[in-house]
Amino acid sequence: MVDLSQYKKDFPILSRTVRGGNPLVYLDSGATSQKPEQVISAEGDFYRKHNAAVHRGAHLLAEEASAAYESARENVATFIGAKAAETIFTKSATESINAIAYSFGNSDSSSKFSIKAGDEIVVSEMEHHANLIPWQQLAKRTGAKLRWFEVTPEGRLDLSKLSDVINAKTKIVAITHQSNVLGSITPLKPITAAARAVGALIVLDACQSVPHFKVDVKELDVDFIMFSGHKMLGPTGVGILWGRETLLNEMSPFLFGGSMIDSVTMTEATWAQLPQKFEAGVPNMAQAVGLSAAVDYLNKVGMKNLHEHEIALTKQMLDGLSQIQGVNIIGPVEIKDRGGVVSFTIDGVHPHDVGQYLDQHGIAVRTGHHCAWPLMRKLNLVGTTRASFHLYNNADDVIKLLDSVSEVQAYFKVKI
Amino acid sequence: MVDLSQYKKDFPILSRTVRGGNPLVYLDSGATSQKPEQVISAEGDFYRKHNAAVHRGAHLLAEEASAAYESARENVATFIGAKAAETIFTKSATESINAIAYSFGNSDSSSKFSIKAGDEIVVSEMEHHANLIPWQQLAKRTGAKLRWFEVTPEGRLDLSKLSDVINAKTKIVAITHQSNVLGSITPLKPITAAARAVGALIVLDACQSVPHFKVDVKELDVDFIMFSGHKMLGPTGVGILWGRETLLNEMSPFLFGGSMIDSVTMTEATWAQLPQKFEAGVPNMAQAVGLSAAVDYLNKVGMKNLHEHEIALTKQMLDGLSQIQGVNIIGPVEIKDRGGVVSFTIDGVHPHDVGQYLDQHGIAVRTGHHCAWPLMRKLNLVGTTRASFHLYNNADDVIKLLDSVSEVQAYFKVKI
Amino acid sequence: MELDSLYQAVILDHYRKPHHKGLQSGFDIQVKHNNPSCGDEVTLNLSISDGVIKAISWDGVGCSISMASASMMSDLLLDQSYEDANQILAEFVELMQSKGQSQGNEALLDDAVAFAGVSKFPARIKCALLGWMAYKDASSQLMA
Amino acid sequence: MELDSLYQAVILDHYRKPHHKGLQSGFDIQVKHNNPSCGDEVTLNLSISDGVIKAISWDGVGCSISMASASMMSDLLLDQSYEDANQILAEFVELMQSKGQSQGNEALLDDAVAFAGVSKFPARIKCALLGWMAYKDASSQLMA
Ligand SMILES: Cc1ncc(COP(=O)(O)O)c(C=O)c1O
Ligand SMILES: Cc1ncc(COP(=O)(O)O)c(C=O)c1O
Repeated sequence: MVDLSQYKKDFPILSRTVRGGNPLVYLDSGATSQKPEQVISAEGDFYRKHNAAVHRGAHLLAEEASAAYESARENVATFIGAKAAETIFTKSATESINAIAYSFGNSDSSSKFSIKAGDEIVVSEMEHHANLIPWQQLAKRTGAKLRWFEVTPEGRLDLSKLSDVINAKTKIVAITHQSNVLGSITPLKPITAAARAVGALIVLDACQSVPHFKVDVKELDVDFIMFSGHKMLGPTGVGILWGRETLLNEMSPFLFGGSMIDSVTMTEATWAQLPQKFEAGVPNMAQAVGLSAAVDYLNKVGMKNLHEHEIALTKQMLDGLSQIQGVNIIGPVEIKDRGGVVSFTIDGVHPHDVGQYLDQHGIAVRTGHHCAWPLMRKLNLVGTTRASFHLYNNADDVIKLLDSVSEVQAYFKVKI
Repeated sequence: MVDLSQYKKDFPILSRTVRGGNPLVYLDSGATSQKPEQVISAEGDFYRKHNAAVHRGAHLLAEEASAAYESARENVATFIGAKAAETIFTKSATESINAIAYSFGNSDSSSKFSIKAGDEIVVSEMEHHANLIPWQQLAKRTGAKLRWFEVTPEGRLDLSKLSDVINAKTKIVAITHQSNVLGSITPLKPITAAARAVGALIVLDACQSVPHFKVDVKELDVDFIMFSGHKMLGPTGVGILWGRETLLNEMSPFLFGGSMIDSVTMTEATWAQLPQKFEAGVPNMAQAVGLSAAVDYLNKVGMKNLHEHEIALTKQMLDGLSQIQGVNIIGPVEIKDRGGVVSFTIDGVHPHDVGQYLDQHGIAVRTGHHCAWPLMRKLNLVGTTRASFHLYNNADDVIKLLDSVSEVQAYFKVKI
Repeated sequence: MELDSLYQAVILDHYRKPHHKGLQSGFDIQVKHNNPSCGDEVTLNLSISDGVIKAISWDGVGCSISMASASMMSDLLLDQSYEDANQILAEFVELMQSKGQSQGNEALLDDAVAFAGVSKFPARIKCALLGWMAYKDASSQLMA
Repeated sequence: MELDSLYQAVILDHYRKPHHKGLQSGFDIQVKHNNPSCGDEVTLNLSISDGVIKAISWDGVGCSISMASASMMSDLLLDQSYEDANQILAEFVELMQSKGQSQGNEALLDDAVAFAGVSKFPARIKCALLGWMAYKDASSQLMA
């Protein structure tokens, strides 16, 4: 395994102390990652040197800003194996998913993107609210029916009813690439095969995959993917919507305004070419530039190294937790098809109280339903405690968490 | 007039040189403003010290991030005389306007926000595309009719047909507070009175007003306003949607996902209280904090001082341009109800060529249709050259522009 | 440890053996409140007659703070007049907002002054208030 | 001055006295192209028969660069074979993308090598290409 310890010093926040004067052990990268100085200063430098409205000015700053913005797009596109024209800057994965759902809803009834009563939209029980509610609402607005894959007791997608769930009525299959609660990675092949067989379009929520392992849209055989910059060392306020060029060309845009037009009169407007068509208004330029710096950073570390590193930590965590009585791992215990997110519960202690105890010892985790409330209900849980990794974590962080979990039981006087 | 020259040094970009080795004379703040170091480092400090997903974590960083984000909201709300719960962070004014238009479109047919055939939506000929196309599209989706105020030859809103344009069928009046091309400030009183008389809701595009003079929503008597952070010394990637609490409470949300819910099952979701209801996903936290720093900065300068300063520069520019033969001011020549945006044309030279010449001399202006193409068509123009101010501009900038305009005529051998 | 000010023994006792937990029939009103950011839920049954809180029972899932708070609230409010209950509620809310500066009025809050420590943990204030907000909602609907 | 490399005398001449401007009737195809970021517009009428460009005329509004370029393009392409025209088009596009590194092939481009300077001003490349892209669109539709 490659040693990634040299990188931690690039993240200023990781040298601060937190509650109780403890050094910060940040195990909440599944919610948002920390940022290296390289990303922070890329954003700052844009403002200090090149800031201007892109694609609009005749002046040098506007040229420089446009070049910075478009080369950020190239860089992010290359990172996921995509073409620049297909790579749309949004504010977040949440916006990206809603954008696609609204674009479907905006389509003429004659278009192949139009959704109507009798159509079906497929999701899963492990979706994040961001990849569930937009589809619930689209179904509600159009009269389409929402269907879903269930989750097995081990925390995997239950594909046993695949041919029932994806059927001739299916128009959209919207599925997560990796569960933000269970850590399980979706086996895409059978799902995409079933969707292709019935002509359904495939939307992949890549929020928990793109930041952690190599994702190449050419290999995925899906139609749209979305992810957020802030979970991949990048700034807040920027996300990506990728879609196949042919589809994006045919689809209605989502936000209307400046820069996304070809021509405008008082009563009519026509749309610009990709990618501008999907980017209305003065864009989040500095954040796009920051995201590009994050991509540079990830490339420097190497996605393969990053993934191996996280898998090693995950294995250490799963092994350690398995050995503590009264602790239940929520999600697959096997490392196969599993990412660096480990949810668990402690008998007799509510996750929120677990989190509070850990926080007192400098360990930042997430507790609760993780924006996957239907999954919690399904698993009969009020919530979990979740530790999630990124490149700056190390074996010591895992040991600290494991030690503290044992102490939690003592502190709350749990009988084991 | 108060001397604002002390502030210019806070803007790092203003000390750089541009084309031809010339010092930068930035006269494109109508497109986007430059940022003081205080704003740039507020964003950076958030990442370096407090970054975490807001409203979601049990840990100290999440507490600090939430406090920073919510106090940014309080600060921006106070700046416009609003309540925090009514002050929604979006990515831009463009998103804010689309959000309201979609919320109307998402409403049940029984709700008072529902738009249908027979209803009318009112805009004006001087709208920016961002406050025109979303309404065109809403009209198209619902069968409502788009109506508009015309523009007088002097570049003012033509209210002579007020009682025809706003009538019993009018459901929404969406109007700009200040034209980004003409500089004219909309006389709101007659319009709001007419709209109130027929029960129409009033949407105010405050993109060009909030960054330049004191705007207090309590005094405006409108229902929604929107503006972008990047035009008011703040970061890119953040905007504001303000709406009356009672209306926002009743309206459907626009983006669906995490943090905006009250409860979620596989088939149903209910919404959180304001403002979360309208903020799906991990928000643009660092940008909200940066915008708050911009508000602090503007408060320190004083909006009254800023406005007086810009008016003085505008007057100097209008006077100077009036004295150059072959130059036409596009917009009111009177300073009354007029902001710091000056559009002009030069006989015989295309605006793009004017802009290029000015750029060669370090002067950054905007040329073209300024995302107000219908206005250009109406005025029979292919475009204008536009100079626009902010607090860091000074009388020298105006003189440089005026001198260069005369040189443009010589360079392109215009016969006067 | 700072944490001990949050998890006072009396709080953990109520968490383990909550009072008035389990919904009783024969109520005037039932309300359900939740905390969407963490998923905690409380359902509250309430009866008020002649301006006096005659019955209060609740059920729910949640952390030690939310459950213990609902438990102590029920103890405190049962048999109080609506006015006195409102005073107790106001005192508790004020204590929660005190950022660790107040000890709480023991005459009004009794054991619930143990929640003083919660006010230093902003993320937990909503937990401590969950049951109280349910009561506030239910009682103001009844007395409207 | 750097600017002089952009605004060569021959460009400004064509801008003031454009060739083939004014739409001629009797065309095989008409296309309209615009540059949405600045509002420049070109309408182009084109006739090709026996693989030769028999007629070309255009109208439009725009900056000196876009108008002069459409003017010189018309001069260059009229009476050329479709293949030769494509070669000229390709050469011009390459010149535009040369970032100031190329002088342009005068044998193919004639006076249009004056546009070499445009390639140093990224925001103006679209201007210079507007008419050419209209031609490309029109001719490839005709020859399809
Ligand atoms: C009057 C007006 N409205 C709307 C907008 C759109 O703002 P943004 O592009 O920041 O969303 C602008 C600026 O571009 C504007 O000047
Ligand atoms: C699987 C998954 N999908 C969607 C989202 C939404 O991302 P964001 O909140 O950045 O829009 C998240 C993270 O919050 C996630 O983990």
